[in-house]
Amino acid sequence: MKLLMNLVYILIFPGLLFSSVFGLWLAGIDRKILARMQKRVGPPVMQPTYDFFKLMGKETIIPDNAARSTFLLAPYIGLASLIVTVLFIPIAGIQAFGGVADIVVILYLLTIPSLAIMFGGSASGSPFAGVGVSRTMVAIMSYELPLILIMLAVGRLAGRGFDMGITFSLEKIAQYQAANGPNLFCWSMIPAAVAMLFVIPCEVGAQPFDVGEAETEICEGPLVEYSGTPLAIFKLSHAIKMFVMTLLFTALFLGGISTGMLWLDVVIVLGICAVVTLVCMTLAHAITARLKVEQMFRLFWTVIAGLALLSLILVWIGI
Amino acid sequence: MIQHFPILSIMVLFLGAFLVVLVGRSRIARTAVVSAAVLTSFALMVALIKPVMIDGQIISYWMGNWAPVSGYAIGIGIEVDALSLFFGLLVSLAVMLSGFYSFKYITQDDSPDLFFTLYLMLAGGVMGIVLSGDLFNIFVMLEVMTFAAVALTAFRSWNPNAREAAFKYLVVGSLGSTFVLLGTALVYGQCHTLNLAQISGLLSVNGINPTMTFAFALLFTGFGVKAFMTPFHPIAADAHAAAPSSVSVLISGVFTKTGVYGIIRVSYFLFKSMGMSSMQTGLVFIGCVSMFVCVTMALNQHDFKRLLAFHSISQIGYILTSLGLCSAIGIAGGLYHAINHTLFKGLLFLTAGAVLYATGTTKLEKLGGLARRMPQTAALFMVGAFSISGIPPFNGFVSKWMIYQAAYEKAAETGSIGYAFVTVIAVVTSVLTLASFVKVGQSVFFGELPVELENVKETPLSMRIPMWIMAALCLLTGVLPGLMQQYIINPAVRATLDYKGYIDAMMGEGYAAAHLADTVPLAEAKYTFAGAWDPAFWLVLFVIVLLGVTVAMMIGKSGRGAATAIADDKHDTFFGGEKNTFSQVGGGDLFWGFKYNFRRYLNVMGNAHSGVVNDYVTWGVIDLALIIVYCFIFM
Amino acid sequence: MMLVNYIGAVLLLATGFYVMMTKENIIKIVIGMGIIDYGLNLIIVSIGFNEGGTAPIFTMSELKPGMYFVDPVPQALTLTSIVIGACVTAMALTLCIKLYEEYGTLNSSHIRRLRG
Amino acid sequence: MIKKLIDESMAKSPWVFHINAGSCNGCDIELVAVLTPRYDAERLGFKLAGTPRHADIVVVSGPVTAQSKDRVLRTIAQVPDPKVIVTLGSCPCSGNVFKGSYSVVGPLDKYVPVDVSIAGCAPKPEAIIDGLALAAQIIKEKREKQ
Repeated sequence: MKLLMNLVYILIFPGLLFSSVFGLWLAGIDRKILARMQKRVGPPVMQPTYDFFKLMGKETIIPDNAARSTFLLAPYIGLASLIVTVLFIPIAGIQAFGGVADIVVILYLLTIPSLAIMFGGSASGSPFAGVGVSRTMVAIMSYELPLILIMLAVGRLAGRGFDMGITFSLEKIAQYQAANGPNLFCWSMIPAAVAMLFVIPCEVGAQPFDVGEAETEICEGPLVEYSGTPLAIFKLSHAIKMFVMTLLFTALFLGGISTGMLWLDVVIVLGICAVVTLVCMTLAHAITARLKVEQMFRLFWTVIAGLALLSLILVWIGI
Repeated sequence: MIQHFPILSIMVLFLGAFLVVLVGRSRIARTAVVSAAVLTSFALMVALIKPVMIDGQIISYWMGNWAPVSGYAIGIGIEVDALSLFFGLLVSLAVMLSGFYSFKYITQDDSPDLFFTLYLMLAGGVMGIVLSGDLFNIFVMLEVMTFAAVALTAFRSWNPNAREAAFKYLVVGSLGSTFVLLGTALVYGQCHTLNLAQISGLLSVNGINPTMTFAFALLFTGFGVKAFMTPFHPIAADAHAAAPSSVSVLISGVFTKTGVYGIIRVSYFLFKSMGMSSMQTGLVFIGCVSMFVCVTMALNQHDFKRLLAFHSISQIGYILTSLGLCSAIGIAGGLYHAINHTLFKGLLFLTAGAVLYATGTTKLEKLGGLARRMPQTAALFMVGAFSISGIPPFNGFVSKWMIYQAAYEKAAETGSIGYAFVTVIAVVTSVLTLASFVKVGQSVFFGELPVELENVKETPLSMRIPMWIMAALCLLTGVLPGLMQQYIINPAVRATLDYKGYIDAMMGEGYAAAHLADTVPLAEAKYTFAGAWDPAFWLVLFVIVLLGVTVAMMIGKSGRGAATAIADDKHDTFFGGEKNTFSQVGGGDLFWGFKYNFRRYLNVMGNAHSGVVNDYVTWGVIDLALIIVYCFIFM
Repeated sequence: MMLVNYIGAVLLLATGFYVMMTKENIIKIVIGMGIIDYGLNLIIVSIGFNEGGTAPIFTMSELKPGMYFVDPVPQALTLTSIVIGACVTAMALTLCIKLYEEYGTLNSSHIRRLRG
Repeated sequence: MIKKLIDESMAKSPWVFHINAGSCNGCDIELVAVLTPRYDAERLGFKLAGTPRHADIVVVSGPVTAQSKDRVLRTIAQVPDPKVIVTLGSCPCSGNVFKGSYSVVGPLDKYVPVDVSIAGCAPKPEAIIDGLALAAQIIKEKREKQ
């Protein structure tokens, strides 16, 4: 029975099926609302789904100077680690594998999809991919500093509620929020939340931080040689990443909202995810142009890390 | 019977060293002697796991049966507690695997018999240090080890950099030995004994006077030189890059560990200075500086092995930091990282050696696309790279995670936000580590294959087997942290924090109680994780998900769009429509966005590593002076 | 009496460090290393010296409390240290010769291929 | 079922890779105009792809010049199957005013089978959208035949 339950968790909710569907839907409304912001009709909400299935039906070309096994294996590893990440983040109290969740684990799990893109691109042997790999790595370096500061701040805030002083456990963070209200309504957390809103598009690789996959400059960077099913999986991973990152935002800052009805809670969480996507990705995409890679790095290590640091200091002195 | 094992495991290496000179001309005899020596040494260490690690026995052995007379140690003692055995196991494992690798690897050089003599001398010296219970004996073994390492650095006569690296190494290394000897002399002047156990007892009775503060600073800095902590790191980079790869494994995985071992013994056991928060801050500071400076230096390198060398010290920085935290979980994380560092850094150096063996160069600019010619080496490199960057489920993740948690718990415990920044620096260093291995992956194993390397072949099987063993150990230590902690780490942590048994075993029952009565324990040898982490579970989950994803994707494929790789226009790399010409992106061209923002810092650091040996000596002396001043103010 | 020894030793050490830090000729650096060794040996021997003590030649049974003799251990240490020092010097000079063959100079500021 | 889904999706998500084979830029501007808010081809799922590996439809504009011929053909070869080739404007289908020039080796259908030709100098955006929609249907048919 437990095994069956676990399989349901892994394959259906909140694992593979649910996160794929919801992630693609999130990507769809992102495109739709972006179009509406630009006074266009825009593609149907199902568009990313169509794209995904279309790519599944295309031929897979492996360039002759690619390292075959890495090239083909990378997308699957990236997708699998994203799904595992979803299983660790609590959704309205439902945590598929509770007790194993830990923000450091999630921090490292989140780098694996990017690593998969980098090593896959690098294995394709294209110079465009080489440039893309370099830029993607700089993007990871950029957001990692603010992200760890944010996580430490949240860990301290929630940990103080328990006797340990700090906590790294998402479960504990969720419990703390259930008891004391969402973290976002705590003054000291607001800078961290703002910083997190910048980290999300950078991690996902969305405008204005999509330096690694800039299709107009470097032909989609690491993805340049991918076609067919592997590309479809990368596109799916991209969509799921949006879901994971917004879900992480919800878990860190807006958790613990409870109405008593489970399905309503889930819907609220998903709604929050959609709103966060709108704010930090669609709106940003509509009003900004792509940053240069060194500007992005500077922005993250000064302004955004500064915001997160402010939050950490405020938490530390107990505001 | 069992108390003879430690001395045997040292002597068998030295014996092998002398035998190799006699019979080493023939390849078979050489292989047999060296294998026998390293295997015996390793087997003896493994045989000690049960009594020492699990039963908690402490083995003491007086050379020539010179037992203490009326409470004074006069002979040379060999003593093995869990901490010594921990390092002994590490050393003998690395020596064994790297030795097997060398049999084939060293055939490119002349006089392999002399190589193995020096190799076994180095190994014996290191074993001598970690198992010895006598301060002067440690110094002698330190010198044996340093000389063997210097000679091995200069061994590759065809490498133009080898002699220069060896000379710098000798000068700065002997500086370190000088510090250790002076410290030993001062300790002897105070305590009139050289036995570690007795010194520890007497020092806590006599208290720390200014001479002893001075001696502490000297010993600390001396062992710091052996661990290549920050101001001494340039020589490490030179030496690693010039030495044959199997020796680099020893220098980075084993030689530096003696420095770490020395620092643990000096500051936890002899002087018990780690209880002071100022000393903790000092060691953590040194660790953080080592970590960050070396990782940024590594990002700037153009040579595979030199890059690995800088990373080696960066990882030593992690170990020093976590030891400086002086909490049980910190020490556990540090020791765990010590094992992991030996394994993954050994693996990476061996892959670098394989690349050198196959292509004849380690310059990042001249390599590329080797994954198509050496697929196994590329896979092994990726295991090593993921381990060192702490990607789960490999071993680096577990130890780094323990270190983050230790640092942050320390911050919560002391209320000082500074330790929170230690966590931040550690995480950022980890990311930069990942970055430089992405750079190596892109420049060496992926990208395009230069025309000159078309005929490169995979390395021979005898070189791949040790690498696969190391890779398997990287995964195993990452997946089974529970077992590792129970049988290896926790006994060593307990031995670090509770040294009374060590003193009693050496000086007779009741000596510790009489001398250490009023010593407060440094920390409690218990720890819990703030979260839970079960890598085996995670791995299973990951595999299930991976299978599920693959199956789901395969359903839609239904035989169409078969994956093919043929050399024609269609399967050529997209090049904006042009015919594909060789254009490898790699080496120094990567991470421009990072380098541009850090350009001033990187310029300053690049100029500071001037390559002039006088500068390095000056840094060393200034560092010693600073440490002395710090100790006098805060100790 | 012993103070002179210690002062001398510290002077030797300081001279050695000074030479190693400032002299660019690598032979001089090796000499500096030698001078440091001498200073160290002087310190160790001085630590063991008891003025007016007898030579430490006894069997275990002849030892009695209150006997006054020179501590033998530091002398043994000094011997070892001298041997090691000689080895260091020999090895360093070998490397100097090899470096001279390769670079054609003994100036340490020109022997810096490995930098940055 | 998945096969049907894939076949249906083929027509709904055509990604376009645009090659300029010596065009005067007139058609190129019109192609971009198709993606602007006024005409908004994205509602049919059109997207400009950055690399031929991602594309379903190759749009070639300009009379194929001697210099560009090899590049155009190589790029077309690099598009994964099923693919549709569309000529944009009069130049690639007839040579237009450049016909007979020493440097023009077109039209394109001498070298590769062209599926849709959108004529006009330059064609109106409405015509381009119509042509691309036709191409999307053709790609679905190709997929079903495969």
